[in-house]
Amino acid sequence: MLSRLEKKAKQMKSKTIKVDYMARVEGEGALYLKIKQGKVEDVKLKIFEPPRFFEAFLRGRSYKEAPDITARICGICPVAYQMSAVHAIEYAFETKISPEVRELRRLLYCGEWIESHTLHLYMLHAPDFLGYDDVVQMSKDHPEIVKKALRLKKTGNDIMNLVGGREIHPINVKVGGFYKTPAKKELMAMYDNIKWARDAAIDTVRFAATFQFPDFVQDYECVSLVHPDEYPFNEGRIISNKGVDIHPNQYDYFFREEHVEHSHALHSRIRERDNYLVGPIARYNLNYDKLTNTCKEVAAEIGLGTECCNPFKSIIIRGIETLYSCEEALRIIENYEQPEFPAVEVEPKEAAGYACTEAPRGMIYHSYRIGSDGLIEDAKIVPPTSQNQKTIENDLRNFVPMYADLPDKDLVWKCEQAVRNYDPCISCATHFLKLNIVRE
Amino acid sequence: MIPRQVRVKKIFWETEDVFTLELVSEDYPMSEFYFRPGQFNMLYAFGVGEAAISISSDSAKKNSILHSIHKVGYVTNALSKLKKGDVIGIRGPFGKAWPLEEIKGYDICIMAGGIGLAPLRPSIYYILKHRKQYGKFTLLYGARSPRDMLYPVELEQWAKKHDIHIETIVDRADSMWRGQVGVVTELIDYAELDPERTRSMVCGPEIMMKYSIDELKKNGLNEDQIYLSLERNMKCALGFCGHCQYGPSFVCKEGPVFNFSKVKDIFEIREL
Amino acid sequence: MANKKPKFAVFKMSSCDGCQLSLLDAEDELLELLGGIELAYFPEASSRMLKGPYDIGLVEGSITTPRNVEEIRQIRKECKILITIGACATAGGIQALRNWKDVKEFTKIVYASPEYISTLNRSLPVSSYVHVDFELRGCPINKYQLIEVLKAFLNHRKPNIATRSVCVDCKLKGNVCVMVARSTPCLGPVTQGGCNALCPSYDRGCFGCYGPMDSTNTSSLAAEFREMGETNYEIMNVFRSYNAYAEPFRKESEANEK
Amino acid sequence: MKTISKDSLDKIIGYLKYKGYKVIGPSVRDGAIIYDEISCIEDLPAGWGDEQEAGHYRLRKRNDGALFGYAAGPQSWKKFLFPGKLKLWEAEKNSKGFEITPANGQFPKYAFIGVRSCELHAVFIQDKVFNNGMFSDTYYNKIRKNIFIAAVNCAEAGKTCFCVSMKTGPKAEEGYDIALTEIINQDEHYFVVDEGTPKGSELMEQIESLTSTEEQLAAADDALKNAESNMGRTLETDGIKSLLYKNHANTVWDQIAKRCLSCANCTMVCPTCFCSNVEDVTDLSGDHTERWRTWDSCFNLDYSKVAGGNFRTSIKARYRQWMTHKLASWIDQFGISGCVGCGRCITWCPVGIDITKEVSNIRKSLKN
Ligand SMILES: Cc1cc2nc3c(=O)[nH]c(=O)nc-3n(C[C@H](O)[C@H](O)[C@H](O)COP(=O)(O)OP(=O)(O)OC[C@H]3O[C@@H](n4cnc5c(N)ncnc54)[C@H](O)[C@@H]3O)c2cc1C
Ligand code: SF4
Ligand code: SF4
Ligand code: SF4
Repeated sequence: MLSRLEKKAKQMKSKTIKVDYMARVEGEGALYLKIKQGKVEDVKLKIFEPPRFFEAFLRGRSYKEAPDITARICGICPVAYQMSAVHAIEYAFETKISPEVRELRRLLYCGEWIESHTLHLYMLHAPDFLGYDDVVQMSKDHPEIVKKALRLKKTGNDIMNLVGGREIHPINVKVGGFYKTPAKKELMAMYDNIKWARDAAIDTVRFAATFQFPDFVQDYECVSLVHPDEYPFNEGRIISNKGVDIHPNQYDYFFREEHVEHSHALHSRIRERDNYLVGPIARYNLNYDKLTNTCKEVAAEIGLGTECCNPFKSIIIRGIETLYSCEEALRIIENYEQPEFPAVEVEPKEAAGYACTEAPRGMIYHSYRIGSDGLIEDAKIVPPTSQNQKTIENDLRNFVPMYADLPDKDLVWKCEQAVRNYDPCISCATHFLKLNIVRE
Repeated sequence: MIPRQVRVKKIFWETEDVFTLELVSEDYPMSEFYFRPGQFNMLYAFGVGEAAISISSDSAKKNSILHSIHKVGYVTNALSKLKKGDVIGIRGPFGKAWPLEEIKGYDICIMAGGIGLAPLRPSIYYILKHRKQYGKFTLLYGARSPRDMLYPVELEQWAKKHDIHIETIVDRADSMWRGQVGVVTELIDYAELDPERTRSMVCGPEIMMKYSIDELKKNGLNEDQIYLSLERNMKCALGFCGHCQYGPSFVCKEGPVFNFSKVKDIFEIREL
Repeated sequence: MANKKPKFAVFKMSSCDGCQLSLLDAEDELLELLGGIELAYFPEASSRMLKGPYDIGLVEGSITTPRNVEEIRQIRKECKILITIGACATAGGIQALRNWKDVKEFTKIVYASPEYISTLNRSLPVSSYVHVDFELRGCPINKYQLIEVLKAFLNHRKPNIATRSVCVDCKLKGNVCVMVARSTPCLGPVTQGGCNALCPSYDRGCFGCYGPMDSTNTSSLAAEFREMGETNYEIMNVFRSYNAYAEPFRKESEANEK
Repeated sequence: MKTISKDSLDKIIGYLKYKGYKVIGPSVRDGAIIYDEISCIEDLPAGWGDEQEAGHYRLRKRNDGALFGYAAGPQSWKKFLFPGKLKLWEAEKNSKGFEITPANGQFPKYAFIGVRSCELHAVFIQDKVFNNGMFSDTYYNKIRKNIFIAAVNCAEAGKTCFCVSMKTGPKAEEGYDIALTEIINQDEHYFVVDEGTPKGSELMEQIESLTSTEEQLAAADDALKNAESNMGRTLETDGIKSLLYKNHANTVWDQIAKRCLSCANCTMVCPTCFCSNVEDVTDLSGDHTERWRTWDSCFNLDYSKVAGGNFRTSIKARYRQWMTHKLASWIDQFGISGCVGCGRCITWCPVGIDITKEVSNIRKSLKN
């Protein structure tokens, strides 16, 4: 039965929906939708986060400072930023890091993924599905779930704390390795808790699978790193399900950031083609076979299949990736031997370097040109959210007609939810996006 | 370092930002809080912290003690919010007292500035009570404004009922003020000091004390005839924390009351 | 504490979100903390956005756009206590590096169509525009310090946030000085403690992310760095990072420009 | 005097542990000799020496395997007797007001292995500080009462040492339970042990030992003489009190202030510095509160703050307070100098300010 209000809404021919300040996303964004006769006429995901010019002030700084400076682009996924910088610079200098350091770096990613995915999943996104304003409200009805979520999140932070020094803007990452590596016994001290976290992650997937998902399947061009032996964190080729298969040093050739009139924003797209998708769904679809058996079993148990094209289900995949990160962390800790040296010597030279890594919310690209004095001459950084922005808008375009008849309040909620599918991190996106200063 | 608990019997405002706490104890006999004029307590506001506060009541009154407190920061603010019946912590009394025994038989000149009258009030009570044992008794008191004057009613009563010469002065007058305007040192001529026979006690802001002492010296007092009470940052009041060091002295143990001759060499050294 | 829960708000200017995330990173204390206050406005965490006035407002981020200026003035009106968190809000943050450059030039480097960018010439701390009741340092802030500040304000006591050097924390922790024992340049002696001497604990020199301590002698430290073989350019950059526009660091970096 | 083999030291450590002591001794960590809990002789810095200068410290490999072949490191024993952070008490609100509970004090029983003569003197000095005639500090005294001290005589002085000037070394004269002198020659590595207290003798009864021979005693004497003759620094103490009191306006202070960072490192490493601060912390509800004591320093700006202002805003005034206190007013306060000549403040000052040199600069300034 449609309520009186809804009936009334249905009769309305056109309306404009504005969300001046998107909640539960990282950074400041606004949403503007113009709907005419049930069809989306205009959609803008606006970003009014002020620009911070990172690429500009990386110029003239020493390569050694890059991991610390780039971390400050985003407090939500600093590891992905500093690690992409480090990888790009090591590529330029042809630095060969030790296998132990490589493993530790993967461990640091595990920490960030566990923390960031859990944050998004439980604190930012789950309230949408369950109808709460926030996790505090949710905790009143589901105290045990929230407590568990917090402990799971903390497990990720513990890893970042130990390996990186702190959870936000870690200080231990450097070109060539780390400043200091942890002792095996320090890592082992976390082991049991991570085992607990693995079980909690399984519960998380099952929990997320109970949500109601709109029947909304899209045909995406999924892009992610693919590595022959592992689920991608820190390296691999850039692959898409529609034929891209390149080394990150070719990124600039295949991907373009374009200026789109209506939103004054740079949208990434694949050259000669269109928008694409990065993030958990893309990674899952392209790397399913690299997941651990437990991940596959749990995915099968909840009936997820090896491919998923419903963006709303990204919340489940975040759960699976959290599970993967726990298992990967356990594997790394089991095999860990503290290396003799925390870092290898780095020899700067005049060169260019490129790297992509996988932030929790998707692939990130960094490229640098460095002078023989070790000073950065040019830098380019493409964060995941700006790569997804066009896809987000497309989703809205296709999604809104399904619900155009809902009362405004509910429609707004649904739209916000659709944006939150992407765990968009506007703080980092904006350093590269144009911003529209007119706020509607 | 562990405070004892006392109860607020009364709290009343002396001026806009100075209030007086009357404290009593149920757990200990009040005799345990016996003090000598010039000594101070560390008052503890629950969860906020401690402040060194001089005792400003009559040391002969055995049933409660008074503290007059200038509201300047966190602790003093918290204390100012207390209500009758509230409990605070207290440690003390600490420090050296005014030399009321030694100066018996002499003329007494007290110079006080602002809140500096509070630590001197117990001495005034004492001298008035033992009036015969002292010579001429003068109190010169300066405040920022008439409204900042401490104990105005009491000052009037003293002047009326007792053998004490009181002169007051304010930095800035208001329309109601009929008295003098200026700084406390300007009052010294009224005291008509007999330098040989006089002992002086001074308390107030450090700069006020400096000029008062200059003035007393000009009037012929020797350095050892002048006593002053100093303020320093104080954390423990036990001589451990180091904060209140003043040259070779710890203000909490060797002070706050000093004979000026003891500190004269360092009194004018800046930032000591 | 009063019976009525204090209304609490978190605002964001120009920043990386890290400092407000610190609040959500306090997993062990979060529920207790949020239980003790009324979360009236915290868009990063909640869809509920209550109107002011607020009892306590936290502001993250520096003032870099005309819009920021407008907002912060409004926020000040609505918050009884205004606390700024992080290097951006207390010193202008890393984006204050623009303060030495021509912003138009910077805009061109990053954006293809610079005409759409509206920003002020300088990135300044919140206190340059409105009165701030307490400034919590750090890039990012330390979550335990944040909780301490909130506890202190809720209980009307002095926040136990020391303003002295990182060195004191190092010594309390039992660290061996990286400058004396390894000749690693370290900003610890002029930087405010609060991070629990994190970098020296990880065998690297402090790079000053908590900003200048209460009384700095940067020129003496810079001279020591020079002695250790750092060039003026390097010294300039060392002081010109996350708290670049905090006065003592700004002056020292400028003193080493050539 | 008794002579014990090097390995007997392990037995001493074992015996002390058996007696319930927490045994603290030197070991190598992060490129320096630090004091921490040790469990056996292997934890000691065998074959490590150091190289110290103003603002400079490096470990140096020795070729003789000496266990105590280093000079004073960055830490001192004060961290055990006067911990950097200590909970004093906690309190809970209740219907009557509040209830205070003293921090349920754990007072470990420490055995200190390797206390140098200057460090012993530093402990004597702090004894006076924490028993100042009017009050005595509970925590300090409870710990102090129970410590076992195994002193070690210095066979070699560090480059920043000046205990001879301060008359605090290099020979440990009193206040120890046992004192060791480490002797290493071509084919022997042994200790000459002096028993200072019955507690020390009781321990030595459990340890295999021989009466020291004339030769061994002579070797121990030589070791001390060697240390005495190669003191890295000297400080002229004659009339030091009036020198500093009278020179509060000397321009040398301005010179120092140009370099001093007011970072407080010197006070943190000094074995006699005793300043502390208190912090009151509360939980969120405000119903539970704790009082903590932490190390403080006269170099910290807040230290001399009062509601009406600050008594020492300039770095110059703070350095002057520190040095004048150490070398002059300390004598008035406690009848003894506050400096034992260990040289830590010189080595660990990031910009290498040298107390001995500054005293001589003041003296020189008077001659000009
Ligand atoms: C011996 C003695 C007697 C005193 N008698 C009185 C009196 O009778 N009436 C009165 O109103 N005031 C008196 N004072 C001054 C009073 O102690 C300070 O004003 C009070 O400590 C300020 O505390 P607060 O927390 O309210 O101030 P805040 O300014 O909030 O203090 C904040 C911080 O400043 C520092 N601070 C400021 N002043 C002092 C201080 N004097 N000692 C220690 N720390 C300080 C502390 O670090 C404190 O935590 C006396 C001081 C001394 C030393
Ligand atoms: S040591 Fe310095 S740079 Fe490192 S975290 Fe602390 S304040 Fe920041
Ligand atoms: S002042 Fe310096 S040399 Fe003297 S005891 Fe202290 S640290 Fe050692
Ligand atoms: S003397 Fe040296 S160690 Fe001491 S405060 Fe000054 S710079 Fe720091």
